[in-house]
Amino acid sequence: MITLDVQNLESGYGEVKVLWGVSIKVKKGELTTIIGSNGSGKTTFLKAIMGIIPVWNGKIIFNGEDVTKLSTHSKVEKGIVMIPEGRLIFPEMSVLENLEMGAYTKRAMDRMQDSLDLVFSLFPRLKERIQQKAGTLSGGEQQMLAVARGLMSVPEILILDEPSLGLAPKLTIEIFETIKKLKNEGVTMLLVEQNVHLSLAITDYAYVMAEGKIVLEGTGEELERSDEVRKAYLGI
Amino acid sequence: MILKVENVTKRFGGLVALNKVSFTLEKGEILGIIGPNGAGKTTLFNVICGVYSPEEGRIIFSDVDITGLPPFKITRLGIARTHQVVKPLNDLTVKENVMVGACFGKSYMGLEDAEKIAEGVLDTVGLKERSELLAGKLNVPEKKRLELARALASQPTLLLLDEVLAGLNPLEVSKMLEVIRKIRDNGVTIMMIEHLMHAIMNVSDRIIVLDYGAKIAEGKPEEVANNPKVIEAYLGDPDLALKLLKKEG
Amino acid sequence: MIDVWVDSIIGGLLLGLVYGLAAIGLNLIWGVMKVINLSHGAFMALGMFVIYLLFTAFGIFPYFGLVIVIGLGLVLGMLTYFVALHRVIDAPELSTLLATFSVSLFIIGVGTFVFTTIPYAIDISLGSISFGNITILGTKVATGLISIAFTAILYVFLYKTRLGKAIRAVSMNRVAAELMGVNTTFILALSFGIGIALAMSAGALIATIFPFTILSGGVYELKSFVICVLGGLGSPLGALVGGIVLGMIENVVTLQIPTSYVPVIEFSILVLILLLKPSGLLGGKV
Amino acid sequence: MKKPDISLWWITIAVIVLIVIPVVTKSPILRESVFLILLYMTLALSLNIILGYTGYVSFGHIVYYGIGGYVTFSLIYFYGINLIVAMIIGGLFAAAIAYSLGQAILKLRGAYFAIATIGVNEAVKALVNNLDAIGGAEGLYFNIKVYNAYGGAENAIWLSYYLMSALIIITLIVNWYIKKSKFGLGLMAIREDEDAAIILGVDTRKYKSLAYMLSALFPGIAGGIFFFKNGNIEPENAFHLVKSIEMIFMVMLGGFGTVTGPVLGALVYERIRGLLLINPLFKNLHIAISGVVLLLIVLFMPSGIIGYVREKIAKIRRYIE
Repeated sequence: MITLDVQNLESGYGEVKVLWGVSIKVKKGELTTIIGSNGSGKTTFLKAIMGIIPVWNGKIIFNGEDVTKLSTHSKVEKGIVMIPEGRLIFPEMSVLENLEMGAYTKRAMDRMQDSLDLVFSLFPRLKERIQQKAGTLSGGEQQMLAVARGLMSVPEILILDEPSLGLAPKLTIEIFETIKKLKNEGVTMLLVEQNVHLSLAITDYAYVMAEGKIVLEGTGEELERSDEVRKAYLGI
Repeated sequence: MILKVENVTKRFGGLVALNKVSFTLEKGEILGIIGPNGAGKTTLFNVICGVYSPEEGRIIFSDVDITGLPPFKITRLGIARTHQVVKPLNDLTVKENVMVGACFGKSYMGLEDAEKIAEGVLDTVGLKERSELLAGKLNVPEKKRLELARALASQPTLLLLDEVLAGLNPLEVSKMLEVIRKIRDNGVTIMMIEHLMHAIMNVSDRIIVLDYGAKIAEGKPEEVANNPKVIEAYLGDPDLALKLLKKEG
Repeated sequence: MIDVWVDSIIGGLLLGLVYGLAAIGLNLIWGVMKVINLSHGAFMALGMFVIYLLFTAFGIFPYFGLVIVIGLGLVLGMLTYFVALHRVIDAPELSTLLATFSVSLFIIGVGTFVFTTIPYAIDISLGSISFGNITILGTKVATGLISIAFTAILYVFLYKTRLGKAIRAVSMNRVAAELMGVNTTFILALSFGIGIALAMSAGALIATIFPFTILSGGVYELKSFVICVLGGLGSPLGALVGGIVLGMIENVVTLQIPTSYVPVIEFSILVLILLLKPSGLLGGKV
Repeated sequence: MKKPDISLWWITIAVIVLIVIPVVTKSPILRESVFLILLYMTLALSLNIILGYTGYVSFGHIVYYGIGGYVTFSLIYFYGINLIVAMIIGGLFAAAIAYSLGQAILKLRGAYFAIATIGVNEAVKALVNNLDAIGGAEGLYFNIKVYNAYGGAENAIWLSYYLMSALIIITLIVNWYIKKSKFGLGLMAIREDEDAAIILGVDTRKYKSLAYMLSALFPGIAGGIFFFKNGNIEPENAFHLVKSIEMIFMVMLGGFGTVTGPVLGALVYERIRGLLLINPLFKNLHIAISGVVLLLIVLFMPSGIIGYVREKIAKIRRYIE
């Protein structure tokens, strides 16, 4: 079953086109990854899916329903949840308040207690710091909070934008372990990453994006073995 | 020697963005700076240009200690740069943008000379037809070229390029590389930050690798490319990936 | 002699609380929307006249009339947001400054047309409290207490309720809040509505203790700027403290120097703090 | 130095034509209304230097008009100094204050700068209110004999008119030369992106201070002429914050950052205001209507009349700037 089906998406900023007809599919319960170099349009693509920037052309079908024109908050209400690049936690709020904000929608609020239990079992460290101001957490902890906050929204699909950005290797591994755990729990995910090896190692299916287009796709293993990915990234 | 960076450290709050970075740059060289996101590359540029002053260390440019000088003075000494996130002067025309560079750069020339220089430079970067357009109307690759033109127009002796290749297609990349070589052949020393590895390996004489604010490698492109530390910093440790796979089965 | 000082300090405190209430609205709007609301004074004047009309035409006692003033402020504020601000909320600050100023012109213009610029006053008495040689008017005590109560209610709202937390979230990061499913457009409108409701109720309270004209709001708006800068732009609690400081300056400093120098001191403080410590003496965030 | 081009010629000639009309018709009514238009044009063009070219929203800019007015008025009132000398001293004094104040407040950006300038205006107004030596809150009134030195009141009024005419022409030409100079290019670079400008080598601090100083000079002189003609000066009039906003309104209406925009904006604004005041229906509502018009401009025509035309017809861009 297809959770998210993006067809021929075109978008950009002002008069400048960045996405030239991008199509991807995310299957329910699977982890789908988009890799690509800086400036290839990955983040723009996610912003367009979420409705943060307008879609010029193409369609976004979510669970069989056309959600292309919906506002960002309505998409969240439907269960399309994104953890943005750079985390964007609420620094002056406590950890608990951040999590409560995650459960802002009516749908999520009804299940807040269950969500909190899940989140604290995944991230026991957050439970210890529940009253601490989020801005005072370490970079790694903030990233965990961002993931936890996303889970609080009870996502039908969880979209992660470069969760390992700026994290030390050890923390990067932790984040990927978490993603793997979530996958085993059956969470449908769309991951955008620069860390090729780690993401290909855990993904079910992957797309390679370049210059606003999908240039390559396949299972994680297929792409891991592919010389083209290596070339696109290292040129050696 | 045109530039000497000595033990430079820059902190933001608790975060060490640059950690005792030292290197030198010879006249006429192209030096590539690589490293993962957040490694401190752009901070290094900002420290050289005077946007930030470092907590420790010194920067010597053409025998002048420029540590802590305001950016406009450093520009007039002959350092020009481009920005990773382009900063076009949107409501001025493309030509006027480049004229700002010419007027206030190393030669500090008048408007009429600046106009001539601007026309020449715009031709070099292939924006001649766009001269009279408002800069805000350019697309991203064009804005990148505008950044380059503006920096060139100031007639620098040292040029800092921050990801000028990002977002260009392969044909445009090879054109841009030609332009960069041409600039070097005209006697300008170049430092460039780049993610496109094949391009930077191709064009640089020497490469410095930053990771978590520290210099982890330095050398000829092929040496650096085969350095396991570099591969790890870039791709993540392949062993770690395997470990993750095995652990969770 | 000591009585004079005590009298002035108590008077300054009570006055400062009302000033603080006026400034809180301004600060909330700045904190959440990054808009300097130049219609604040006009809405304060509107509050004065609404409470006056409620009292004189319908015989509604001013403190009960406040409920109506708040409701009206909320509606008018949200309406103003959609009419005048929504389109330019992301434009450079000149646009929002002028947009709110044009709203001010409109209100003052219509107000002058209807009420002219002659002074009005609300004649109520709550008696007075005396101890020793010190006498404090009941109306002043009431305005002070109501100001504290409103501030407390605002705090409970911002920190304990779902909507209040959404307002704080929007003030920290609008995109992130939208990604949590918050309708940020509505939250911006609501914040402006609350800010205006606070401005109008502060105006209404001031009307119970001082005479006023349609132009009176301007004076209090400028005072609110000083207060906000004192307490830190964007910090509601800072505004209350800033208000008290200003009330004290007005009532206590004038024991030593002529009253007419008060504005000189106030605006010099404004400029100096902006230059030396733009985050305000108390410097906090929402 | 750049040669004047068509954009300067036509607007200068248009202003001169406007100036000549009352002279030819000898109509005092026309003279009064043109005097006001010329004053507005001077104020709008001056503000344009800091607001339009440099991008700093000086909200309390009227303070320099008031300062210049007070200095000029006092010099004549107390020392009997000639108007022309007095007004130049007044203008220079305003410019000097702006320069030194600019060193400090131009560090602030955006809304913070705007509030600081309001604070400066209010602080100065309050201070003057307290300076009994120059009349305090009541202000100063000329004895009618003051005008005898200028050949009587009627001649003095005509002199004021000619001085204001000369001032607007100078302001206009200076404005144009700034826009077309290297200095102007540096200012516009600051307006578009101050951080980029400083990296490109613009000494932003010096340039901003100079621009701010120049933008205070002409209002200072204009204030001197106006209050001389007025025969009376008081703080409420000299430092009227609403006038500050009227200045911004005129620049916005015409199109900021252009030379012709503020001139046109001032003309249109004065005419609209005049019409509203004449019409009995609108007379009492003119403030409210101004508010609506201002809002409509901000929301739907943010680049002003000139900006709007420029966008629609790109070809005539260089003729109308």
